[in-house]
Amino acid sequence: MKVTINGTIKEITNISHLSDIVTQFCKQPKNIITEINGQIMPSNQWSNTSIKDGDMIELVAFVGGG
Amino acid sequence: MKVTINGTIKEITNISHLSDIVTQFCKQPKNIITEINGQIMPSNQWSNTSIKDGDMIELVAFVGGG
Amino acid sequence: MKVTINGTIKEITNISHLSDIVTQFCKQPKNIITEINGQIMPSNQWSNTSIKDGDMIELVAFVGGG
Amino acid sequence: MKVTINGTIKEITNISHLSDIVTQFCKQPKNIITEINGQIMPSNQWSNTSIKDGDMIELVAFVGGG
Amino acid sequence: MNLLHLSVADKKGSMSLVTNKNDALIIAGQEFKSRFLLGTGKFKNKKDLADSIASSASEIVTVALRRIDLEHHEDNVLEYIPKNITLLTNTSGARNAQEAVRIARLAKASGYGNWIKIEVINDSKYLLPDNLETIKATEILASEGFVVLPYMYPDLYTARALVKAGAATVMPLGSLIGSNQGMKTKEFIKILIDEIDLPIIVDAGIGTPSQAAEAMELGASAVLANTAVATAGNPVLLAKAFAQAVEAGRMAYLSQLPGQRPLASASSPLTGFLYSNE
Amino acid sequence: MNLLHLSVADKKGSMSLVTNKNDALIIAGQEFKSRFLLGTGKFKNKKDLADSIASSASEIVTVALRRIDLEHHEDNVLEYIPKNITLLTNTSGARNAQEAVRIARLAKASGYGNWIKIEVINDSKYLLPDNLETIKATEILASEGFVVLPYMYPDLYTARALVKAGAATVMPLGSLIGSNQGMKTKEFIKILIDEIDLPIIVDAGIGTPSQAAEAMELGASAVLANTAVATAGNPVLLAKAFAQAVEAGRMAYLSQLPGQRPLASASSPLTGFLYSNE
Amino acid sequence: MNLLHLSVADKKGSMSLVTNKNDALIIAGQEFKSRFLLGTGKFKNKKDLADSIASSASEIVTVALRRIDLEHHEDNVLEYIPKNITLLTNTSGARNAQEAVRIARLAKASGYGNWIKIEVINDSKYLLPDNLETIKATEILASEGFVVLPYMYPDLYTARALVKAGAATVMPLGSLIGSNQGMKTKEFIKILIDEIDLPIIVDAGIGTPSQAAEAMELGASAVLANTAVATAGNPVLLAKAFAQAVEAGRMAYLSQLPGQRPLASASSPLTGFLYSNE
Amino acid sequence: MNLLHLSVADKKGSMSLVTNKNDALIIAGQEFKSRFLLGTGKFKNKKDLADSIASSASEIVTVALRRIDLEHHEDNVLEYIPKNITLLTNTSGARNAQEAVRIARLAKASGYGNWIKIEVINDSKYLLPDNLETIKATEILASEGFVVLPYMYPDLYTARALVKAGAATVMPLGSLIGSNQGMKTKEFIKILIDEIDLPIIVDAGIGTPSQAAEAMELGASAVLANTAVATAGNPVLLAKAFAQAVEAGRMAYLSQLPGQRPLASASSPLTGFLYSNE
Repeated sequence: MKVTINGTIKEITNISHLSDIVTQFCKQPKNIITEINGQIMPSNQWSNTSIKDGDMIELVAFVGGG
Repeated sequence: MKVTINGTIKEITNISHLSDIVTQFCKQPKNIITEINGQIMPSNQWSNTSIKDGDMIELVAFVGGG
Repeated sequence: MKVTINGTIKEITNISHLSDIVTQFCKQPKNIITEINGQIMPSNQWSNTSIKDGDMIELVAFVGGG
Repeated sequence: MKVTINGTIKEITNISHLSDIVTQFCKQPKNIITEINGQIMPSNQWSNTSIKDGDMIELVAFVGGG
Repeated sequence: MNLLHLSVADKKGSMSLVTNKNDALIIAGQEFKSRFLLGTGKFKNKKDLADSIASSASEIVTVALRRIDLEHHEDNVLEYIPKNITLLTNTSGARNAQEAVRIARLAKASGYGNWIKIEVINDSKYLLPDNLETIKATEILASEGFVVLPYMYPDLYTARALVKAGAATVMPLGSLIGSNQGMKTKEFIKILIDEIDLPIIVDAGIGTPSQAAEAMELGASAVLANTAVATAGNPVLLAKAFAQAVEAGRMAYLSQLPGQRPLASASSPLTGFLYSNE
Repeated sequence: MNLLHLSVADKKGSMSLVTNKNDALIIAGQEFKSRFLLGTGKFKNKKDLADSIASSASEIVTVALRRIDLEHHEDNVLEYIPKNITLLTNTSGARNAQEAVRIARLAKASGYGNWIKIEVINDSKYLLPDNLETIKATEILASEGFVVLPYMYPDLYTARALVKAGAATVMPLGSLIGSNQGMKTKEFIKILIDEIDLPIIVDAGIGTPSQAAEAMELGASAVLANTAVATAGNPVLLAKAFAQAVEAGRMAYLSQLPGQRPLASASSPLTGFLYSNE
Repeated sequence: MNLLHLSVADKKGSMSLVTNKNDALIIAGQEFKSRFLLGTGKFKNKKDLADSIASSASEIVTVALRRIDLEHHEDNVLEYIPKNITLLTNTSGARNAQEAVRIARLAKASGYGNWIKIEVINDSKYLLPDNLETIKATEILASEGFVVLPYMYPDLYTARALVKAGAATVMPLGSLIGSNQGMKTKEFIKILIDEIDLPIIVDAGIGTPSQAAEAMELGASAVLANTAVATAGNPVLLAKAFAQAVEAGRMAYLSQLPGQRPLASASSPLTGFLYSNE
Repeated sequence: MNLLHLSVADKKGSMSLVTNKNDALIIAGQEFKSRFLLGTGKFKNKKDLADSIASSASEIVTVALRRIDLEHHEDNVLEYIPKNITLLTNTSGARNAQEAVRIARLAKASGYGNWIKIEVINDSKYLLPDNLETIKATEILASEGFVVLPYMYPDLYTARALVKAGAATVMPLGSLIGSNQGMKTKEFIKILIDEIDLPIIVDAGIGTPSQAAEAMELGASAVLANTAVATAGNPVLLAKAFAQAVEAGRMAYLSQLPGQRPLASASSPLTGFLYSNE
């Protein structure tokens, strides 16, 4: 299955829900914010949000800024 | 007949056209610009523009400005 | 006897020493500094410094300054 | 004969007067000003000013300046 | 001795200069003791950042949002910011109102992002804020319940529009971001201070504590700095210096500074000493 | 956390910026924590003066000498100055070196006056110090054992002569006395800071805490203010503000402020967010 | 000797600084020798105005429109302006785009008013231009064939919008109208000069010839002044001074001024003279 | 129309601002039309120098003296300076009064050197003039019949001493030589203009025509520039620009410039138009 994560196409396996994406791709998963197909997805919904081929996923975090 | 000239109501007599207004009210008639009832009226039309009771007339001139 | 105190000629009576001048003329005698005839006179010398007619005396104090 | 010209010791030959020094050492002799042994020497005196061993000569010119 | 009680004058002419008991900075109903906001970008390391937040005693710090790097581990900036501090997420990266709104909503989804510094920049050379898009974003986000602090180019009409749009403060730039040039817009920030009934927070270009103090003396409600602190030799010490200068500038404002005078005026008495009888 | 330990650079290039453990100001071998000197002239009342000395935490305050008024009672200014404070008597009123020397000796006779701020002014309009007479007075008084702090017009050659004459500090004017215009002589004070191996104390014309902080950021060792404080609406609060701003400026200097930049430079990351694939 | 031929550099990096043979100012295809625009308001008498137009050699002068006074005779300002001069009618009095458009159309009806300086001011205290309404008015009037010179607050995004709207020039304010404070907006006018492909004419607040020259040295295409000239002791002489300073500033710009340097640099040779052998 | 005849005010309050028929600059009894003095150092080639003298119409130019180079041919600078121009030889290289006197006497021996610009510099980093030595040299040379124009650091007492020593003008520095920073000493030059009854010629640091005009507007009698002109891309054009700006600044001074105002003031009539009855 192919999905786009932060603009890059990734071939993923063993993944069924958004929570799996976060676990697998976020080296530092705390305070991560996600969008799936342009929709913001709160963290309490990750485990029941299914991933399907072609999904556009954004993984966003807080960084230093002025 | 009553008309409003530059915001002031004036009782006028012996006046039939806009050209009469200009002659009578502009102490310095050169380069005067007129509006009648919100419509700009070029000077070549003054003599065939009739004045009727209640007309709103603006008489405008160039002045120093920055 | 006449002496000059701070530029003003004063007729004085009942005065024999500089200490009397300070007592009589300084409404606030603490931290006063004196000169007599251009000579600085420390406070421990006041009581044995005689005053004579024509002496030039300066009475100086600390004030606010920047 | 050795003279010092502008701080440099020079071995000179065929030179008897200051005018010879100017001719020989100034590539551009106009408006040159000279000192000999700390004494300013006007140009009208150059031809009767003898040079002797050990003389200290300054050759000075106008340059651009602010 | 509460020195503030001695203040009597007022910028608007009617109320006390100190509008509340402890001269707190009030934004959206929330009180802050500190009037110095610290940005968290560009620090050489997170230890310096954490120590600078501590030394500055700032109560509001800005952060940004960014896509995570899928290949490398990145520190979570939030772990270096104490919980009691108000997080102010900026919308840096947004080139128009719509993008700013999207970033703000993402921030909110984290549970931390109700306070938003709107920053809409559509110019990669000068990084100037786009006032028109900033007004639009402010309007949308304020209506969604965000506390909106728009960063703007100090134009009076824009500031008025921001008030109308529901902004919680107005944040005019002092000079170009990161330029450390101070208040090149001083005359126009002064106009905002005099005319706008919201806290004015001077942001961008404040490069030294003296410049920060000057903004406060002018009547600004607070100052934000980042680049100068983060790129100093000793950021932790400079953060403290900024905070202290901001406080000093505030006190000076409240104490009613005398103005400049064209001529000299003696501070010591010049007459009556030594030579008056000569 | 001792923030000062992080400082490494140095104005002369060889030693630490902090030349002693607590970054004390050292004048004539005596250590001071405070780098803000307060003048005592022009206060509306002596209570304000006493409270301002307290709120500023100044350790050196200036006073003047004057003939007493034979007709009216005058307060003794010394009674409002705590005993642990170093009294710095100025020679205001002196029009030449000789008069300055006379005033200094009078001060010494009081038992309080070993520290002298030389102030020779022969111009009643601009109140500018006469550098040449100041050098002469410095030479005489230093040789008599006074601790001499000459107030001067910031001329490099004069400063060098003052060092040679035995001055304990050099006190260049920022702008005309009482004008509150700040450092109109900034470029030339900077030269003194860089070239003179004595504490440089900026005196005269410093009208706001931000100006005082700016002098310290430039590298001045201390700042003296009087008129601005004494004539403020709330002198006690402003005295505190000055002291705090001077401290902030000192910390900024020690933290190695980054310089000004001609162009913008982002404090938030601008790339890699949201629209890189659009 | 045509000094201009020696100029080689260029502000955009590709063309000559002088974009046409005589370095004419070109607005809407029309060439002007003079880069100084004179306003006609506030003159004490019309003779001074006429003489000032002559002494300045201005080729573009601004005028305003106003309702005539029905009770008193007023001079016709046009009689004091030579026929060969381009009349630039401002829209002063307009508080929004619609009113500005109405004034422009009235001006056009006179046969003199095809060139319009848009001035939309909705603030009676600071008289600041409303950028948003100015853009709207520019768009409408440019589409009707007017030559539109909008007066604006120097905001880069607004300037870009004005270009798009069809403006013939952009006229940023230097400082508040009539304040004579010069270019308080210098940094931001410089940005317009660098980024906008239209003549930049600095308007408002230019109070001295030296300020006008400074604007030209920065790269402005022209300068407009009114208040300073009209209210001077000798307006006729000052008008000439302004014109000459604007020319001088233009020449300086074309001659590629060297920049400022932090340190001294001798103009006379310092070595090799007199004491090298001492 | 002689515009000057309209001038009525006066810097000292009693005479006309224009103290002679054609507002000539008068030094040592000699009249000059031009108030711009050009230095001749640092030009890339002598052709540029000659053309710059011509384009500037300067009537006084400075030169220096130096030991000739025994090995290489050097151009004679005097051949590029027209005979009708007054040569002003500086004493650059002198580190004290004695050396300055020696250089002046050498210059005189050439038959060209009766006019001397005293320049005593004992500091190779900032190239600041030594005021004390300058006074001494002025005294000696004035007594020997030289026309002495001392270059000095703008200190009022020094200027007074120079008057007493017989100087023909006083030449205060604007900022460090060659720095192009303009009048960093503006406040103090103004004091000299107001207090000293000799022509004040601003020298050193004047880097742009606008800065030169500013000095003239302040009331300076003339301006000298060198580095800025000589190092410009087009020195010949810039020399002309400087001369023209100096003239403009002089006219502005004579026309009695209005001062700065803190607030806006309309130049167009704002009332009575269009909406008064709305």
